[in-house]
Amino acid sequence: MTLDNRDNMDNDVGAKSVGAVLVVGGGIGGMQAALDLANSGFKVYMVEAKPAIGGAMAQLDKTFPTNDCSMCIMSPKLVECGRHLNIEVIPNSEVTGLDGSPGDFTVTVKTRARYIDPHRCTGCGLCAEHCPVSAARDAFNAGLSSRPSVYIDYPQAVPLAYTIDRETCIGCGLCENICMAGAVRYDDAASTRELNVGAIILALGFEPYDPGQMAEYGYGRYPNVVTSVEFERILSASGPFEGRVLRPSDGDIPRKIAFIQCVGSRDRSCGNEYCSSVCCMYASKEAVIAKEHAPGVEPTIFYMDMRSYGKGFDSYIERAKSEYGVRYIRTRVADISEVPETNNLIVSYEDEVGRVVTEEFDLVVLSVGLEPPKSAAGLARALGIELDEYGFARTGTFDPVETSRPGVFVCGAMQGPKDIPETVTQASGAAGAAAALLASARGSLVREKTYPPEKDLRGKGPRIGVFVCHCGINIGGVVDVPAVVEYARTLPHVVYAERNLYTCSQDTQKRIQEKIQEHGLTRVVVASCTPRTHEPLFQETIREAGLNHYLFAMANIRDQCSWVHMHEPELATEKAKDLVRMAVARAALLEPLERLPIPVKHSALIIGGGLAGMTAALDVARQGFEVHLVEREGELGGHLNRIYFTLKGEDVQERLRDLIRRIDGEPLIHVYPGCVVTEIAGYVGNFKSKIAPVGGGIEAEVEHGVVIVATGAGEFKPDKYLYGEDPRVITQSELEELLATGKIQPGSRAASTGTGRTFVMIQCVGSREGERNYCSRICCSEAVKNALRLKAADPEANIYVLYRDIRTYGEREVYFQRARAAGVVFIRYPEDEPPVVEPVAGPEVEQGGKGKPVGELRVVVRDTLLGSKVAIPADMVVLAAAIVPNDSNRELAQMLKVPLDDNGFFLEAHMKLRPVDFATEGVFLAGLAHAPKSIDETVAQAHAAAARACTVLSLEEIRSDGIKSEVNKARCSGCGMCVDVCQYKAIELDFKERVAKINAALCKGCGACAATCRCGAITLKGFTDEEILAEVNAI
Amino acid sequence: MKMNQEGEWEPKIVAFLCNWCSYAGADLAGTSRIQYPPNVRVIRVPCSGRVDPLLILKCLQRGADGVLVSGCHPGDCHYIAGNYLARRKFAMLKRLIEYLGVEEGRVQFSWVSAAEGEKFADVIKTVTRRVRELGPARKLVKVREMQGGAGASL
Amino acid sequence: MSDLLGVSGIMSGIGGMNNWKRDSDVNGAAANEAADRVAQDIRRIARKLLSDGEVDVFIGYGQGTLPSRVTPVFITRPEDADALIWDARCENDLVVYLPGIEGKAGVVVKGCDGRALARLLAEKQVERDRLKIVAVECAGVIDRKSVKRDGGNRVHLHPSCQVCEERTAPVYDFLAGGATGPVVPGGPGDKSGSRDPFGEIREFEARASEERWNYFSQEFDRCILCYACRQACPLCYCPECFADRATPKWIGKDRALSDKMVFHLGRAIHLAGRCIDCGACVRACPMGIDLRKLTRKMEKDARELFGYEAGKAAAAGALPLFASFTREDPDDFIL
Amino acid sequence: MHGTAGLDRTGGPGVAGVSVMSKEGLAGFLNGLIARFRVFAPVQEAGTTRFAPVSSAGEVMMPTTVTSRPLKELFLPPSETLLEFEVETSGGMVGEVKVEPAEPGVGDMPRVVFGARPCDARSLLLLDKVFDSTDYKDGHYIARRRGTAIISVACSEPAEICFCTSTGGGPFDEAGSDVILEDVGDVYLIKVITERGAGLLAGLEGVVPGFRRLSEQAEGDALPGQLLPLLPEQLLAAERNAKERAEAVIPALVPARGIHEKLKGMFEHECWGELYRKCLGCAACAYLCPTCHCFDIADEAVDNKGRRVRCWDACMFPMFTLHASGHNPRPGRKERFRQRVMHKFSYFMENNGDIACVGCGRCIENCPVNMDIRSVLASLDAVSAASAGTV
Repeated sequence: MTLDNRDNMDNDVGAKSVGAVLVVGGGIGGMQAALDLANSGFKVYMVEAKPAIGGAMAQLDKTFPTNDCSMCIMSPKLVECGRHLNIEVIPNSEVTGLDGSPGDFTVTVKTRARYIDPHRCTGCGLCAEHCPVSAARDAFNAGLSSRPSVYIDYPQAVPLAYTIDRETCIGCGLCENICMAGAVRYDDAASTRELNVGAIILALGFEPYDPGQMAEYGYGRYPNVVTSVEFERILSASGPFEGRVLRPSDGDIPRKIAFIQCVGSRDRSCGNEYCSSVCCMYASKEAVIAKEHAPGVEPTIFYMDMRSYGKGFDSYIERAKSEYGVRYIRTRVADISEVPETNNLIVSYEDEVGRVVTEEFDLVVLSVGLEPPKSAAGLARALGIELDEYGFARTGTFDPVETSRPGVFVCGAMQGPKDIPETVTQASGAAGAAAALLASARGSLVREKTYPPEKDLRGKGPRIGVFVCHCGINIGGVVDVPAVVEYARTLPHVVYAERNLYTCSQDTQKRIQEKIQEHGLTRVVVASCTPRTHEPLFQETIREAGLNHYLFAMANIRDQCSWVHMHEPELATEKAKDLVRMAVARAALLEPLERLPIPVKHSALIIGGGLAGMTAALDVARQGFEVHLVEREGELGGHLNRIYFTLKGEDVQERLRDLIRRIDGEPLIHVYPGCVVTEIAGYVGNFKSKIAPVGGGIEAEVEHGVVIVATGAGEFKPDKYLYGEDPRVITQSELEELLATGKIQPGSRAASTGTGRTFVMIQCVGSREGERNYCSRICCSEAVKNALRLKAADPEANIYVLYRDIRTYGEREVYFQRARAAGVVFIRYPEDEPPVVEPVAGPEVEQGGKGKPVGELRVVVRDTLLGSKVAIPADMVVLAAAIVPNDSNRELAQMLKVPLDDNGFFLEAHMKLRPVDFATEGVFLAGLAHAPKSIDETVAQAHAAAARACTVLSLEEIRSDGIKSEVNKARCSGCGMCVDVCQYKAIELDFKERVAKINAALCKGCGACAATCRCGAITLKGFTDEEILAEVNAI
Repeated sequence: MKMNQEGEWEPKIVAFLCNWCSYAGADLAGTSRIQYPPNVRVIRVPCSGRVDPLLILKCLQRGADGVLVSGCHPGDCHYIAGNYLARRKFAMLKRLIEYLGVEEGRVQFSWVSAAEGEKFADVIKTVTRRVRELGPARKLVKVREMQGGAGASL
Repeated sequence: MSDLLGVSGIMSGIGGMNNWKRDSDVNGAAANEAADRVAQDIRRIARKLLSDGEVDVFIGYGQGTLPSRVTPVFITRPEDADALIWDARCENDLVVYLPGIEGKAGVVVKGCDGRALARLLAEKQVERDRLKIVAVECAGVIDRKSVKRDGGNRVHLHPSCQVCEERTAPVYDFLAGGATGPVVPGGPGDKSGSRDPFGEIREFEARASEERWNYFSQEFDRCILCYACRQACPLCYCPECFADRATPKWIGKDRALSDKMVFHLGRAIHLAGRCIDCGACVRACPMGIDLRKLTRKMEKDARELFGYEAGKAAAAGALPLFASFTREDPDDFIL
Repeated sequence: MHGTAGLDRTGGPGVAGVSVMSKEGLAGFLNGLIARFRVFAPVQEAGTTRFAPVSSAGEVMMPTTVTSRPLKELFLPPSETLLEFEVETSGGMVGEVKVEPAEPGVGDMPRVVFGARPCDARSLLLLDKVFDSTDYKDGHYIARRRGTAIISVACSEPAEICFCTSTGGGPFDEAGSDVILEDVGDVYLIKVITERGAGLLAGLEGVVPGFRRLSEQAEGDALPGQLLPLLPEQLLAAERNAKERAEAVIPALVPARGIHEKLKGMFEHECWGELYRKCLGCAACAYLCPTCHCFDIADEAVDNKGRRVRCWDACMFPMFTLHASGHNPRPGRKERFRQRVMHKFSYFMENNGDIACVGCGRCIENCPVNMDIRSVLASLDAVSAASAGTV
């Protein structure tokens, strides 16, 4: 494909296309975008305002809903960014100007003086130890502690280089004298450079709302009123109190903690009408973690609506309530005052029935909202992009990652409040959009990673180095790490052992490499967290030092030791020693393994031709790769065919037609309407699948390198509220269709029935109840959307929305407020007492006959605000039907060998950081198949899936895993048992030689053959009998 | 034999966990801070189908007081059917060694998914409790305890 | 070389060479007659196969050096076929010699041997087109050891024969002697269900766990690890047995009871869904260990849990026990 | 033998060293021994027999044939620890290796074996040639040999598997025994062969009812249960008769002793290809053979601590000669079968001046496929004769 026939692109590029992208902001979004781009052939400049990248996520203790340690899951990405050959991190800098056009921009970047040469600084910290200043505000700890003038934000910082804060520096010169690396530069000055890039991605993130503006909560006046960011640092093992839950005034462990929600959110008075989307969850998480750190804590969360709308969120809240005893009180706290003697706080609020209640707490946490970064306005001016009325980057529902200026993309909280997975998704999406724009320049500016040759270890016995991680206090707080290190030194073949605060930090990677050289290590053992997240990082580290990736073993002394034996430190230490001994025994036997190159078929199979599938297909094609787009129905569009307008008022059908037109005009996309995938064979880079018409017919066989699952979801068919029995009871999407097609004329219909213009909307029909314990996420916004539409058509209409929590997260909240202002009545019903829809018996009933509308409909609901039942006569009852997973998911999941979650949606590789990947390589996920989501979220995720897929498609070959089975011919009896057990058809029998032969490219390394072979002829490399027995013997 | 601070016997249990489900479930128990007895020594394997029955016998020989093999739930195997294949072998093996006279409960099997941190902890609690009831393993044991990292061999 | 095959003149003085007959058996006379007819037919078939060049070697039974013993013979010349015999002493499972044999071979198989052969065919250890299978309708073989134990006063059928359900090979080219008569109720080939083939195992299972453990401890304590069981087994054909492997070392060198048990358990597992109960292991064991206590248990469980019967015609074409599964396989033992 | 001062096993004691004992006296005799020594005697074990410690005469199974398991296992146990070791490691470096030699069961000594057969006793003399030679002295073996006295029981009724007369022994052979007990009909004759044997009996004569010196018998006392007193001359004649009768049961000589010369040129002979064919390759013959003594020495260790064990091994196994390189000089069963025959009847003769076979017949009894060493030797002899004729 040439550039010329990409006439349908939103961002046309000029003649020149530069294969480099500028990412502004080094938080999780910026890092994800940078990595996706760098891994698919583009040079990335990452400009970060702070001295180190990491952003807000670096400050978090844990993340919801999995309670993963934030630093732990992020640090592999942090390190990868820091050492990626094609990512240049430019810290301490800001973008000041932009020239040029999409594909060929010139950006001006101004770098502030750091006063330390980051290339010389080793991060050893001697300067900070000797700095006489000790009282500078430590911003990383949200000001809860102080730091010297020469400082580093956090131990895993990338780049790992100190900075001198000249505002507090007294210029004594001690640091300069003590620095053995000669890195101190008192004469450092700001500098400016120009970068030539093809596209720009803005990932500035957010700033927490400053509650000092709200006098009623006493923040800044009462020492024990803290923000949620401060509390996050209090909880953090690397924070000011090392993870102990203490209150600032006296360092006591608080008993009662109040979390006040919506501080700086959903609040017209401070200008932030929008919902910050994440506070309900993070407050719940902080409450749960606080309870874990200090079991005596009694957390209470004061909230307005519980907005736990995401995947797995509602069940998290349930656990917070039932297992951790977190108390939830639905109210808006009016006022906080201090008891001067104790610094305790009196919280006043109205309970649900309007009584004023006061309650004393030891600590109050303000769940502050997310605001656009202060620098956003200036940057927007410099770049010439539009912001919305709240200061977030303006985007369209169908273009969630595109700013108003072509070639400039946005992701993360800068586009609107959002959580980490949404940010990561958008980041990948933005990267995909940028990559599509610059596809012709792919590979033009990147450097190939070259490794030093692998050391020849033949004839050399194992020399093992052991690195034991404190993980802050995650491990060190329970396990006696020094004792484990001492013990490791006594183990056979161990020639070196040490402990690290964080073994995963970038400086430790360097240290490991140094130790490999210094001590001639031939095997490395790391005792830290789980190999599932961290093994690749350490493998890369030792490979860079000339050791084969597989000469590495891990002992999981955190997730499977310190965290689960917190109250038995001695036994946990014993166990940690055992685990280290086992890992060392295994390491001694490890052999270098080869990663076979697997050629990549440069095309994608996309299953599902709805919004997600079509969007992803266009992206992949625009990146220059062939697409096979399979749609079960006869026409493209999926769910979108039944959506007519968006909350913002955009015309969906027009966009749909545009999309289909673009698909039709794209020669690289082959559409298979009315077809399903019947078979998927192969593996990343080399899939071979069969596509057949629904109901049978001639099969097509296609070869492809990746799969994107975009099969959507279904709508729950309500089984109550007279749905299906009374035609006046319909679903929201049916209402939307009636509205859009003019079949329902507000007012007129009401007149015809003579009973008034009354619509009753019932929320959570099939969601958040029974086995579907999840929130369908979009229903509240849909109800608001349709209510506003009805009101617009007929301002006199009576509209009641019966809800459990209104979940108009983000800027959707503004529409909720509008609906309220327009007179839509929102009535909250209790969870255990849903409304009742009943026909009111009238004289006609007897003659009515079955199925005919007779009498009037009445909805009876318990209004929790009034505390009594209300009967609403209704002309129409509109049900918010749940989004339910497709029944066919299970079959497809098994075909693809990917998992489903408890509810039957596809389960991504990692809920936080790999939201569009599957654990199975080369398979990606987008849209409703993943979980309920809105149009803009679907589009973002589709962009992301396409971008992630293109990181594979852009490779000429993939290095496969070295864990493969191997046949020892001399031992093989040729019985063929292995052929029968191999589910991947990777083994065949050579009848001539009477031995089994394994196709390494097809072998997945499961080891079923090895465990079945009686002759011991099959060895699963990396998990040999010897290696496993070494572990067994070392128990 | 391992004794705890109170001089009570602490059983040692070897757990073979498949990388994709049960090991992840064990990690989840960790991230969820669900506490369980510290008697388990985990050996990570790609799949429950990798666990050769001989390995289980070797654990008993080595003096493990209990052996647990845990894989993905039926249908969830990352390798399509490794757990189904394993299930047959384990059904036969479990019956065989109990027939030999090894106590019921020394060798156990479970399905734990990546989402079942709680279940993982429960399984460990159950297995540990059962093994404690049984007392130190004696049958098939060849090497009792390796003190200070060494001992006789298998 | 024919005079080297076990019976040479110098031996005539040793222990008497009188042909052993099952005189003391109830059905003695008729059985002897049938056996003679089978023997003649075997000799005829062997002679023909050898003269026609259909086989290079014919493996059958010849008279041994002791009255109670027969011995495997490898006949390569038609004129030597007269050395072939058939009677109730023909205990050896000759199928054990087939894997790896060069050229074309004829072999005499009883029902159990035939099932072993069916397994070997399924496991691709022998090639059907290089084989001539001479089946005999087996009436059971004498349990030499128990006869000796009883001072030669009583004749017992081998325990395997007492529970044998298929007395003829599932696959063969010739049926020597033709059909020999109806199945004796309770005798070899009786699958009428008139007896519980696993009654002995069931009885043993019902004993207390400690009692079973003590039994096996005493039995395996006697094991001298001579591997006669393994070597006599037609299905133990691994180029290198797990018990012999140095890395990893599955079985310690120091002959601990635990090691002996691991060997026998490991072997039983390797025979799961494969053992066809020919009893060769038990007959070979010089220490009189009842190895069938393990293998029959595996057979019983395979049948009860998975409906699997090794080597039988019904199982032909099915995947091996441990290479197949159903979703409905027993799951109740899993936590 | 192992040169214990004062022991003279060749000097016949004549009547002076012979005692007589009534059959009823046997239990008292055994209990008398058991009271003074650790006695090992044949015991029944689930249909098999072996030499095991006994605590009363009732446990002893007076043998009619050889025991299932050979006597050698009391001297060369199937597995024994030679030493224990511990390697100190620090910083991955191998430091000091601490070695603790194992005591060869000294606490078990002295022992008395009762009920060995002449072939068993003879087998020990052959083992002595290996483990107690001028070239090599094996401490463990020698300690056990020195600490153990052998009381044999002569074979009045040899079995169909016996061929001791072809291997230099005989059913009444005294070689290797300290004392031999002979069933001469109504009574036992008990002959002291060595001084140690005399010491064994010293405390029993006159104490055990029905057991007395033959010289004392001359005075004409009847033994308990005997009607008439038996005179020494009559008893010695009965002994001769019993011996001749027994020897007559054992049939024609097998060419065992003379064949080593013939075997010298037969290593490559094609007859091996036929002879081995039915051999299954197990080690029942070798392990039950009283003279097969091949062993393996292995370190059984985990990490840095372990034991060095000596355990039975057999030339019938492929692993026996498998080199670390994967090469096996005796790759097939034919080579291994040939090795066993050649070693016993040719190489052992060359090295030690005798054949490594005592004609006990255990290998014949226990071979699953009736590989009879007698017919193998006969065949080899015949082949050799045939080849000699053609050369």
